[in-house]
Amino acid sequence: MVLLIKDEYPEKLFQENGKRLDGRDKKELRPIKMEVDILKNADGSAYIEWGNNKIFAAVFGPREVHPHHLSKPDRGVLRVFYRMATYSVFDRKRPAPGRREKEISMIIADCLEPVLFLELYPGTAFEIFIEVIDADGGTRCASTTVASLALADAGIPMKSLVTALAVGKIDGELVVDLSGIEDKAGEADLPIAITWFNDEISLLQFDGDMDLAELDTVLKDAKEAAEKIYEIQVNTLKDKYISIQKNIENEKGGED
Amino acid sequence: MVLLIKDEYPEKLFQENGKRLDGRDKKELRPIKMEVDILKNADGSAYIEWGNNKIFAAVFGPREVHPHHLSKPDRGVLRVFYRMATYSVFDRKRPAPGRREKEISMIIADCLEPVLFLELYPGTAFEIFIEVIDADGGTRCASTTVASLALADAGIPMKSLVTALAVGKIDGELVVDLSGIEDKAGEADLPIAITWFNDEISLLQFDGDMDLAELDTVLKDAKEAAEKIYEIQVNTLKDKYISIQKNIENEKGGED
Amino acid sequence: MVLLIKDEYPEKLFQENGKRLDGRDKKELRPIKMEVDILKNADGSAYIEWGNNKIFAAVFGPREVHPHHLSKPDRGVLRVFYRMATYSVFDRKRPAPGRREKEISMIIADCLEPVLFLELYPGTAFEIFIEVIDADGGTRCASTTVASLALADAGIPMKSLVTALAVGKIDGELVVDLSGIEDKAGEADLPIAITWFNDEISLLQFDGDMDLAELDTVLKDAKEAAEKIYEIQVNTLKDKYISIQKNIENEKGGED
Amino acid sequence: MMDVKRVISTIERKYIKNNLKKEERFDGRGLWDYREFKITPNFVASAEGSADVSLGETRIITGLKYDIGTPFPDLPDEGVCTIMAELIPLASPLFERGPPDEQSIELARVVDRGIRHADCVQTKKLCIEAEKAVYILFVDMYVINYEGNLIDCGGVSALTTLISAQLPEGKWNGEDVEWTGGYFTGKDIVNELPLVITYGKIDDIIFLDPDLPEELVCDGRISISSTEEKITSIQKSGIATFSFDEIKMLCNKSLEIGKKLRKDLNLWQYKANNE
Amino acid sequence: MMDVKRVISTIERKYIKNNLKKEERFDGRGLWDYREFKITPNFVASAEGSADVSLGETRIITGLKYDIGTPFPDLPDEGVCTIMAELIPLASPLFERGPPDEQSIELARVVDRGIRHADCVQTKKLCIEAEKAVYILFVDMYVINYEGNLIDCGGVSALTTLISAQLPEGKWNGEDVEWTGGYFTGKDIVNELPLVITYGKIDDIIFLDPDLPEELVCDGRISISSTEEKITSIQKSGIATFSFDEIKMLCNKSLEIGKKLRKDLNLWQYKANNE
Amino acid sequence: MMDVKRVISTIERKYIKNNLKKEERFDGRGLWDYREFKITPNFVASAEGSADVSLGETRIITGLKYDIGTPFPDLPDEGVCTIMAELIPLASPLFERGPPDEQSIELARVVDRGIRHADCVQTKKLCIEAEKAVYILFVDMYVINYEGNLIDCGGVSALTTLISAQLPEGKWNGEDVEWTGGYFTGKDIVNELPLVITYGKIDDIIFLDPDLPEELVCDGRISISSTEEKITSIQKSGIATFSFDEIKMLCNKSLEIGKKLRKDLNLWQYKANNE
Repeated sequence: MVLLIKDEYPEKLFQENGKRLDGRDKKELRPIKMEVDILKNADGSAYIEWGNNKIFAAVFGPREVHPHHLSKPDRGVLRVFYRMATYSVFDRKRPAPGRREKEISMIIADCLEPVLFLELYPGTAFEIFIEVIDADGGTRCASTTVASLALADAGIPMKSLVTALAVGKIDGELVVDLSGIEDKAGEADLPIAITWFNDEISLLQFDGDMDLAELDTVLKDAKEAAEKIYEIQVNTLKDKYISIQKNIENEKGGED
Repeated sequence: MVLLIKDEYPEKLFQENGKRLDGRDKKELRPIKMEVDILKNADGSAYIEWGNNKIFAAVFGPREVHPHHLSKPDRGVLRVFYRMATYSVFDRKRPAPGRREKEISMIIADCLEPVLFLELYPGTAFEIFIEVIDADGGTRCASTTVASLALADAGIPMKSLVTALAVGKIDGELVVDLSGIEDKAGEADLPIAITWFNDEISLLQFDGDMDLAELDTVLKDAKEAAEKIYEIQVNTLKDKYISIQKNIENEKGGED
Repeated sequence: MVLLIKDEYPEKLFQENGKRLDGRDKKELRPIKMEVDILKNADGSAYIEWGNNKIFAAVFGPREVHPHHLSKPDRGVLRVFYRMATYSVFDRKRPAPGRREKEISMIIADCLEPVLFLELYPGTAFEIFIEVIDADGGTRCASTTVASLALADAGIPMKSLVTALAVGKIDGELVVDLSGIEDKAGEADLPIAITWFNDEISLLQFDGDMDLAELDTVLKDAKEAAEKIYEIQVNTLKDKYISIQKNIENEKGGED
Repeated sequence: MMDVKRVISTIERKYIKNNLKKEERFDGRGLWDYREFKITPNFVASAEGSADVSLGETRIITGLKYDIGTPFPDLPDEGVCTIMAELIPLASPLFERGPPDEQSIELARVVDRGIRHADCVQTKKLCIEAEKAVYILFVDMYVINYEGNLIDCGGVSALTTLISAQLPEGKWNGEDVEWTGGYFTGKDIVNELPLVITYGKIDDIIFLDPDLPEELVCDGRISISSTEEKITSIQKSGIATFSFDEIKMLCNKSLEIGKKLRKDLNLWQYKANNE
Repeated sequence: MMDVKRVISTIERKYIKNNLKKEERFDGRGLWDYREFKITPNFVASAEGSADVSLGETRIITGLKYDIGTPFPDLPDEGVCTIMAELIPLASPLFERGPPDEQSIELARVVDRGIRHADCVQTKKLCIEAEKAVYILFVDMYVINYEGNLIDCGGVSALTTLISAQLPEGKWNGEDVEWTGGYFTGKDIVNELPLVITYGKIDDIIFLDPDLPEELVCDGRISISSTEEKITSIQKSGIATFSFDEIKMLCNKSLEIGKKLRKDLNLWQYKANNE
Repeated sequence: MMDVKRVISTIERKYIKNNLKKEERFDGRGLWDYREFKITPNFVASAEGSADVSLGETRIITGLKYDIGTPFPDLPDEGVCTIMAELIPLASPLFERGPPDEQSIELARVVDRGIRHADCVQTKKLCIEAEKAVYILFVDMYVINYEGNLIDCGGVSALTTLISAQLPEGKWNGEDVEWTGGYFTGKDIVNELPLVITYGKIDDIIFLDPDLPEELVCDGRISISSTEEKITSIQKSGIATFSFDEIKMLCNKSLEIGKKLRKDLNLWQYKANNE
């Protein structure tokens, strides 16, 4: 039977004043909030709120590989398990992980691996579990961004952080950080991730319709926007170290 | 499409003469018949007819654990596999074991383990397979009761037998040994198992609606009824030993 | 929803001139074409077109057995994986292999094993993968026939080739090599395989309705027809060796 | 799973084979003798038909359930009868838990084909209203103890279950199926009584009704279903090969043994009586 | 999966047990004290109801989604409320990937039964048109961090989710369900507020709200659901056995603790307000 | 599964890389050359459209089946076209049996996205009656031999299959779909001809159409789909990273190579002719 309320999209994605439906300018990001060390049982963890996205990431490792035949004698393996909660989307998702979740898991793993030194961890695995509790467009990018923070939180050596976001085209205009509605009703969607140690692209997907000039512009916009997100990531980690520092100092103070 | 005949329940669960629909008094058990050593390929086995319930139990072990990672180095493990035949219920059950069957298997294992000396069997498994061929209320209790007999039949050292039955409330009255129809149409259902070596409760589930006084009464009734069932269990085992004894004597007689 | 065009069968399976619907006489085979060494990545391979059937077979082995517990310490194992492409039949087949495919796999394995010397390959496996790309009746027989060629192509020692075909009864008449439509609309279907080293039957299934005299006749017809197919198999292998021979001679010639 | 073939040692294999050559079997039977059949119909109160059948120590309890469904478009006036088998681990340490394996698929399929092709179940009588509603019968076999030759035991078990069946009779009221209050019994459904008869082969020795050790050592088996006059289904399994003459001999024998067994078992005695 | 019982060493087991005997717990609680509950309702914008609930460090985020379906034939005027639980590996190295295991089935079932048998969800109010259309509610619990006693945390999480729910109100137009434009809230659905309360047992010591180390060393647990005056559900798990007197004592205690907790949590404050 | 990366030894890896640096490839191709495409349309009589396509030794046989279904509520006048891929073990010892793995999901998804976003399949033409009945097309790719670059081979295979398609034309009679007697061909369905073009990257060397050894040693790949003037889909895979300039260069090159390939292959020649 049809649901009472359909998941319908508006005809226009810009308001009369030229702002996007959520009031943003074309190059403006949604509000982003990050936290690290949020899950006590993981070796490292992080949480992100990005627009209405709410995503947890937990890192375990280096640890034994199960099943064993997936281990590699000459290097560690990175395994990513991206999952969405059933209630994180408009129509309830089936509980079992689907093909889309497996595909995104693989993409995120490929995207994060270049910043790790897996050759230092032969025979072991790093496992990243990502749980999307609330979804509103760009979950694969937000997941990549928060997973990179969780790796740093776990104290795993990294060449740099990784930052991802989706840019695209809506109503013929190029914009950054597509919201859920823009993702579904827009014309083009381009998730991209940047590995800052070499300023290169480690995730790139595109679906839509762009000529070369548009692609050129939107990639530039993506990089600018990614720099802003990167700053938030770095500050989140700094805040953690400051708070640890303070704790240590307080303890020292206490010792005196 | 709807089945021709619906599985409907009567409005009243007592007859005018105060008897239950199957003619029993409130504290009366249904007819119970047990047999042991009924399946030649098992290390121990038993069969029970309890009202319309017909249930087989087979015990194998101590034997190797498959898969191996389920074994424990310091003790044996008890694994129970409770299954219902597709045709044992009103609407055909799907052939694959469902969540309910897995849950009941776990409950029966927890309920039987206290009477075993698993610490004497490190690295091995006892496996109990239970097949409900015909179901009419209280299958988890009948299964526990017959599984305990099958363990004894296998000659596995036990602190005592275990006896289980369901008591409950129907049409506002407390009764023992709920039949299938009483289970479905009644107000409260309380399966309980007693480990006789300590006179304690090793299985206890309850769904319904009772105040403390009712609970108190129904638990007392349960114990009284369990004692009657226990007697049948013990006699079933005795009969087996008597018959073995006779065979041995006959053979000896033959030798003379 | 019902498909636009139903898979309907004609009322009569013979034309007025006494020929079958595809113009064949009762004892006439459909056109058969075979090739070997068609898949570069397999240890041996073959392809058959038999009427509208199009089937590939690839042989790998002797190789390690996965999972390991399926290996046998005193002999090799033969594993057959018969699969149909989703689009090979009138109504799209579900992608996952069904019971029918597993059953046919087992039958083909039993049918080929008598010609192999598995006792010479302890602990290893021969795996035959069969993919039916287009199906038109008699796929299990065509698969057996082409798999036997692929084994020979792999250079695996064999007592003889194996040849299979389906005979049967349509409109009351005994015929050889049932087409898809004859298989579905006919009265009896008898797939049979012959191991030529002992002239015996290594696959025999029958569904239908025959008295002893009919069975006797149809088995005789089957053997005659199988001899014709065997000839094609042998010639296909000969052609391969001739072409290898030529290549070697050409190379030698080139060396001069 | 345990490697079935290794349960029996080489010595046992030789012993069994040598005995068979001398036409001797461990339980005293001749080469062409069946073990004893024991039949208890209507064993399961919850099922619309059932049978508890033993062949020697092999025991299969079968039950029938039904549903009402829409007919297949190409057979608009025919009901459906499906056969399933479960080889549960209770019955033998040789059986493992998990989805149906090859042996249970084989059991279900051979019994099913023996029934299907003999016009045993009159599927047109299972039609309530053409294109609208037909009976779907589920005949599910559970192997309770495994001592060889599941197929012949299952064949009798399934057949007895069908004969003992009693289904509420439905009629089409133009929109839905409603119950007439009457019943539909095995007598209305079952036409022919096909029996499936299984032989084992070791080297060049062929024998009826293999028990478990014989089944474990034999090179192959052949199951032949027949009605009074006709062969309706054949299934060879295992790696034995049979000569053309052997096949002819066995078809002949199957008609003969089937005739006797049909008379001895007298399955019609188990038909439901309350109409 | 890791062998849960072996995470805790024998020394730790003794230490925990000896402390409990002295009525001391590692985190300073008494035997009959709960850890602190923290509740954030409406945590998930995409869900029609949700709650982020912590009990100490144990944290469960629950969301409610709905669908419209045909009612069960035997309950033609009642909607359906299903409870599911996922113990995701993010929450603990003790949880593994894969289909729901026994522990998640237990969590869902015990929470479900506590709700179902207390007449908590008024399923008749979830009916849009008898025999035609009812709401099907999916209450899905995700364990985000595991530090013991998932059941009590899950019980409060599911209940808060239901109370916070806000569903589009449908009406039957004779053929299909259409939206009235109004909403249906937790206040309309939830009747009773049953609370499930879990106790651990080690040897002969019983204590409320086991944390993770206590849960790992204990012999068994018992979860008792109750409304103001009645016990509505009991579930014993693990291999501990309880005397008849202990059961009576715990039922008594559960009514008492439940009353206090119901008052302290004041769950009705989380009801949706926009009507 | 075998560890794919270990099939190729370190020595081979160095050898392949050094050759690529010198712009030399084992089979004599230049860095920007394709292997030869061979196309046989209508290979499968049972399918409503099919193609047997080889790219060098890589070979994919694709078939199209259809069904009639109810449209999605939010797209009431559009049919559906789904793409599936199976990497069967026949095609390579690198493929294992079992449910579709990551590589087959990737193949299906990249080919699907290349087609979907280019407005290649005109889904509105697959509508028989809005809200009632639409065609559902299943385009299923079977990899018969695997020698690298499945994606580009699969893209041409799927496209040729669609072009060669011939479906019975249905019309809505108010209650059901009936056959007009006419047919519906690829020409009616396919609009644009998007081609997907894949590049490998080893260190800082980029090259077109990786063969198997190149695919096994490369750090990553990028697949770019384009129509005559526009980029319609990009998919990067593997752990290579690409600079912004490299991406621009490859998009440019893809339009150029696509134009040439579209002309050379001349896929419209394979359209069904019987209308």
